[in-house]
Amino acid sequence: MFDLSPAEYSAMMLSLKISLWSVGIILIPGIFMGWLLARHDFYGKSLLDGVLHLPLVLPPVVTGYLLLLLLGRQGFLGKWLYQQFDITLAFSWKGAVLATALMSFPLMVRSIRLSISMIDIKLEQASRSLGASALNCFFTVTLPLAIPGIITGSILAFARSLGEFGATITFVGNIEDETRTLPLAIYTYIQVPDGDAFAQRLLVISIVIALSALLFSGLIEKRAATWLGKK
Amino acid sequence: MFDLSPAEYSAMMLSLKISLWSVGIILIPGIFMGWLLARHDFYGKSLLDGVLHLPLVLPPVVTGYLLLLLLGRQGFLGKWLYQQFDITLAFSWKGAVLATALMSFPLMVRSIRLSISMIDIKLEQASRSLGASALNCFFTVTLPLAIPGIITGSILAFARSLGEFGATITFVGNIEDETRTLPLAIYTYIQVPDGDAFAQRLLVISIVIALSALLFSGLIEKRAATWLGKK
Amino acid sequence: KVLVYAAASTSNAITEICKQFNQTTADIKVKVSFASSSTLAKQIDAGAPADIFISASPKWMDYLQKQQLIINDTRHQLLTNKIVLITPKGQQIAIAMTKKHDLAAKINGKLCLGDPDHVPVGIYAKQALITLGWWKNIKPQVVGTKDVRAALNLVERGECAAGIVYSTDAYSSAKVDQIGEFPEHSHSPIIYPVSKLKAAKKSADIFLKYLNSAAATTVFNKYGFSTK
Amino acid sequence: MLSLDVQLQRGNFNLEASFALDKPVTGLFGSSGSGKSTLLNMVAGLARPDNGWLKLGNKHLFDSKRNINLSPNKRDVGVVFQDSQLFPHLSVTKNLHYGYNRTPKKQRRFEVIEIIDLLEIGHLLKKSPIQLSGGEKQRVGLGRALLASPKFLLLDEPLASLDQGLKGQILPFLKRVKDELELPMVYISHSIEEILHLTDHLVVINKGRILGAGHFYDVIKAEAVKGVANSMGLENILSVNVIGHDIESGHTIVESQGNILLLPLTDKFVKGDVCYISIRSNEISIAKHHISHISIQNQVKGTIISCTKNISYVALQVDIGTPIIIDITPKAFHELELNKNDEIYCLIKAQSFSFLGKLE
Amino acid sequence: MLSLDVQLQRGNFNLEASFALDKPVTGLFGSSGSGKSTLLNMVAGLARPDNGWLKLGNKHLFDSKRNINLSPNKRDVGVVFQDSQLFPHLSVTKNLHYGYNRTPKKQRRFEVIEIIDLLEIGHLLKKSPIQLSGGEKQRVGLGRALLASPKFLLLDEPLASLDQGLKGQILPFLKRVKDELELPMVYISHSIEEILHLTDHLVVINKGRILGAGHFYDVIKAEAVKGVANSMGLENILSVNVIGHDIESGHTIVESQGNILLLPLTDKFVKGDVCYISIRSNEISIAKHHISHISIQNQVKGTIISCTKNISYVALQVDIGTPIIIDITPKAFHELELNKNDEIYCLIKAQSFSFLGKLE
Ligand SMILES: Nc1ncnc2c1ncn2[C@@H]1O[C@H](COP(=O)(O)OP(=O)(O)OP(=O)(O)O)[C@@H](O)[C@H]1O
Ligand SMILES: Nc1ncnc2c1ncn2[C@@H]1O[C@H](COP(=O)(O)OP(=O)(O)OP(=O)(O)O)[C@@H](O)[C@H]1O
Ligand SMILES: [Mg+2]
Ligand SMILES: [Mg+2]
Repeated sequence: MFDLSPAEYSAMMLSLKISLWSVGIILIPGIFMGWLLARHDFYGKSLLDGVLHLPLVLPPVVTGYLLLLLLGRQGFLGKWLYQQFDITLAFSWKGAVLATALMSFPLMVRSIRLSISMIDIKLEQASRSLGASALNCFFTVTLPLAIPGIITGSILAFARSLGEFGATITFVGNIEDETRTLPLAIYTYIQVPDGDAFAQRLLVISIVIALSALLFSGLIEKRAATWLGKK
Repeated sequence: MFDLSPAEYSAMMLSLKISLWSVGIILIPGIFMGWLLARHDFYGKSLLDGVLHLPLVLPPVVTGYLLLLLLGRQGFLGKWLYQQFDITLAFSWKGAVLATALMSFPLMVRSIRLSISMIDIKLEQASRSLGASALNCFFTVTLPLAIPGIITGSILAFARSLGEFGATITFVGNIEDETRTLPLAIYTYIQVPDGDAFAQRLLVISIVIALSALLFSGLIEKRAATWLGKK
Repeated sequence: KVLVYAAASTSNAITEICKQFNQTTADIKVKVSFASSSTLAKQIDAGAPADIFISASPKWMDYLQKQQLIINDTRHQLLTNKIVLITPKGQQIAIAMTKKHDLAAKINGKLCLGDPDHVPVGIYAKQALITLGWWKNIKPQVVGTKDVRAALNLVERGECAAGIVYSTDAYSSAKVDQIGEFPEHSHSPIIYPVSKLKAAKKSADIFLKYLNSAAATTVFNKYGFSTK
Repeated sequence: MLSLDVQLQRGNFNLEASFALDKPVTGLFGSSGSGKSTLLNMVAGLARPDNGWLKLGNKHLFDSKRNINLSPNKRDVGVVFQDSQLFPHLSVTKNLHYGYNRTPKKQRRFEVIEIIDLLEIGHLLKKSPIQLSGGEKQRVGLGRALLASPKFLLLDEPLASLDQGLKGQILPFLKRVKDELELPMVYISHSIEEILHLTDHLVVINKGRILGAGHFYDVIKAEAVKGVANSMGLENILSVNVIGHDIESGHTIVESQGNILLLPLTDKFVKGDVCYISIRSNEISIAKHHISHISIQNQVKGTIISCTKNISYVALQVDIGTPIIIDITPKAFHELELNKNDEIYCLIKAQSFSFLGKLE
Repeated sequence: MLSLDVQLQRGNFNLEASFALDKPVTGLFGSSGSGKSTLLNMVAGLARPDNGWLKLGNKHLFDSKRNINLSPNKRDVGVVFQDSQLFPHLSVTKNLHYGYNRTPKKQRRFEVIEIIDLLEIGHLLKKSPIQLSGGEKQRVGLGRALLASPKFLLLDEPLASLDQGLKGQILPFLKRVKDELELPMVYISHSIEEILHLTDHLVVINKGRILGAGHFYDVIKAEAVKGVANSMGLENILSVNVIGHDIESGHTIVESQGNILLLPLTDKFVKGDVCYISIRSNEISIAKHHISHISIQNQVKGTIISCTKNISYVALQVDIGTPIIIDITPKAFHELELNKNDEIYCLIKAQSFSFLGKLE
């Protein structure tokens, strides 16, 4: 039916790997940040909020470039990471994870923040009065009730990661088997005349992955809705 | 302090214009779509849901390219539009609005959908029993209660529109005063040696716009929260 | 109003030329859209209202020619360029651009070039590397970038130990050392063709002529292009 | 007025109800979880029956066979929700005006100011619902429903969290609404007194089944209702013959299954009437022998039929000609060393009896 | 037990309360919106007073001066919320276990199964809160709080939407909890009977101010409480001297301000006692002259001091040596052509009087 060439297969698996990792690493910070912004007022909140949105506002290429400035081997942080831990992010798939994670972070935070802000604070109070510590209350009440937002955030982040191009190619380049994700591969093909047929195949792969992910998340969502007693 | 060159000023105003238009035109369809997906089950829902997310999943360049194929003057729809109404979207700022709108649409829909799905359906029932028609109930109960989601969606869409690059440059090109938005202008500068200083200025402008928009939205959000009785 | 579609790598020169032109010619206004040659070609294919196309490689001009979108008579070579090997400033690597040496042994780190599969500068570079017999060894170190600017950037920042870019780029950057120029015959000639498009307005001719004027040549040379 | 025959399955709760109401106000009575609110929601169009039909006068509200399902706003049925369901984004005033503004001027039966005065919510108008106390929410919810001037009003425990003062003010108002405006209502309450204040027509529901519908006296006679009389606060219902009145001593004297009982003096019943009286199970004391020199007027001999031990009380079933339930403390149960078939005396103060009504 | 002195401003509602409780159970009584729930929230740590302090025994819960504010989970105070506040994402069982699982085994005072039985919620365990009826929610909320085995229990109208049957089951259980487990409670209810079932110690609050705190008899004597007695269902309180008992006629005879009154026979008071009785304003009838041949035992002469017209009734203030309030219908008011300063007779059935208690 649809036989994948090794290059296509590699791009697909890489895209999946990077997107999943990306969602994985921003999930916890995203929940924390969403909660912080939804439930707390503090000095500099607006600034933090603004900074969080920057990856969305700046052209992706610029974000990639800034990442390079910071985390490249010559970069301020990158140098340190390299010297201390022998970690190089630029030009490796880990860097791609970082880039896509950064690009999807605002989407994750915003969704979670939205859903946490819609939770009735009295339920948290009830939990506290039943003996739950602040932390325990967060994990047993706030977090479960924020699940719709967490799902939405994860879907948006996963989709965005799958499609991320600008920051990735700028920060980690376009190296086959290492950083050439589906969008990069597609880009490669449409840059040459006659590449369209190949690009189309890759496009179809992207779409299939995205639709599968959405179908899957749709199932989880329904479960969550039943579970949260909305249906 | 910070004198803008005419080119910079033009790019800034164009970006603002396009982003605002973009948010403007997707607001109503976004609310409708969010409501449809949150409150209804129908045949093909998963598919619709999936298609809505495509602009997020596909590399922006591809989305732009598809738009070009569809709406370019030779394109299926574009030809018709041109012949019937003398409208050309490709290569005009209106096309840029369309491209950014399409890219931000999934963010708008998801946020609104999330907030609508968190509204207690019993309030809508109460409204109906007090004599409100389905439509009236939507406007007087569902919509106001979904405002946090509408705000979140608008912010995400606006930010995304401000930062959109790939689809825009592919669909409408990079024409000064017409389609050269801030991200495109930044791109143009970083394409040439010595352009960095200019690029940086533009970057600062982007950031300032984004932060102002967020500050502004933060104020609205607080108002909405007070009004919705969350505080 | 004349709309010029020009490869992004010519943007500083073309911008300046347009400015001059717009100042001297009152009744015609020139506007430019800069993007990668492939994007521009596809846009023209899709009916973009371009009058003049300046491509960074003959390939995309050929593409449009095949689509019968350009006026073949007006197609000519506007600029030429060279590719050079660069390193971050002060690395002092000495290498002769001959088969005897092996680049891979000399550089410790990545070699940046435009994506060798599709970015013109990458394609030229790959040809040259193959001609010089360096390709096989250096391949694992190659980082493909989106365009030549990205490659230059990476070298400037020291992220890559070396890079292959157009001499125009190397020329204007103060942060890199040009350590060798690839022999002209090691790769297909680097040519920026220009052509008027079939749908073009009449006034485009005037600007096309201006592009070949002495004034324009001065500007091109200023930014490191050769006009042969 | 309202007539229905509906069926609804919800998880393992099954509701099957069929009755027709012909009195302006009907009390809907049943223990917690018996299906009262569900029934109400179906009438209002907020829950859809699986099967059956609903009619208000001649208007078909719902008919599964004919595929009729009037939308809630077309039913002209107002609801006072058990949990008030105020709109959180609207101030109290706007909540009150919500239905009012949607009612054509001519159909309005109340004025906002009048309802605000009655419910004593004038000081709350600018507040948002989240800033209200439980009882305040309930009052605003009641006001909001009234101001929509429905043609039929469904009240789901509208006074449950109000103090006596407010109850004493709102109940007579509702009665007046019923009498003067002829606004028919279904009134849910766990307080039989509250219901009887408004109407003597009842529907009794239990576990999703209608046990009885009609005049209070008829309903409480029904065998099926006896089982739930406990939750109505009417555990023991006796049918008695009125023998006479002793005005001097302030007693009405009745006879039940051969027992002579002294009740508080009443002028509602005359000699020869057969009527119902009730006595709560926890207002009966027990003695092993007849006791002298005591103010308690009634000492009825009976036999223990069964003893059911609960956590905080023991329920005795005692045959005094007819079986009655008596609750005593476990302590008393042990001290008296009670056993099945023991003969005992039931001590009942005259004031503990309530007259329910006459058998007609 | 609990002592406090707190102040809190919320919008235009100002709460200033200061009292000390020394009895295991205290009823908190006050009209709707008087600040009961707010007070309770402060004790539980869910609302923060602007100023003042709160102590539970020797434990400082809150002290604005010393900057103490114990977090709610450290207070060991359980709350049964007025609107139950069940966790919507947890099943009924999990809701019940929420506090239970967080209580060390040794401190547990109830077992889950025992509470499930008492509250009759065994068939609901797998349901999610959204699938519960109003009363079912309230029961689960009560069970959840009990199972957390708090050292102090705050109950906010825990039985408001339950039927008599359940009330009659849960109240004695709470009494037993209080007696046997010595679990102190504050119990909010609008039903004075419910409170008196558990305790005779009261705190009366009105408009954010404590009007009285202490033994029931002492509290209702307080001048300040008289103003709110209406909302307690105790509009008219008279202090009377017990003259004697007429066992034959079943009356206790008392004297108040020169009037002789016949009350239902009681054995709680003896000749010479001075005690309080109450009569509801709507249980008094009025006549322009003394009437013969009537079963009503008391006809007390008085003078109309004032007439206040309300929508559904007219409130008369009548001086019978002490002022009392009488509610009559507007219709009656007009037919009798009543005016200020008119002399009238107040007709009161013996059974309408309630004994409140003795002056000690
Ligand atoms: N969505 C649902 N799914 C399953 N069972 C439900 C659902 N909604 C209600 N029930 C069950 O239906 C029964 C009747 O509920 P309903 O709310 O009508 O009771 P009610 O008579 O109003 O009781 P209360 O006096 O306690 O308010 C209850 O046992 C309840 O658990
Ligand atoms: N967040 C708030 N902002 C302003 N006022 C408030 C707020 N919360 C409560 N109030 C007001 O405080 C007063 C006391 O409320 P509280 O809930 O304590 O009353 P309550 O005695 O429990 O009444 P109920 O018996 O009706 O439940 C009410 O008048 C209420 O309107
Ligand atoms: Mg109910
Ligand atoms: Mg309260």
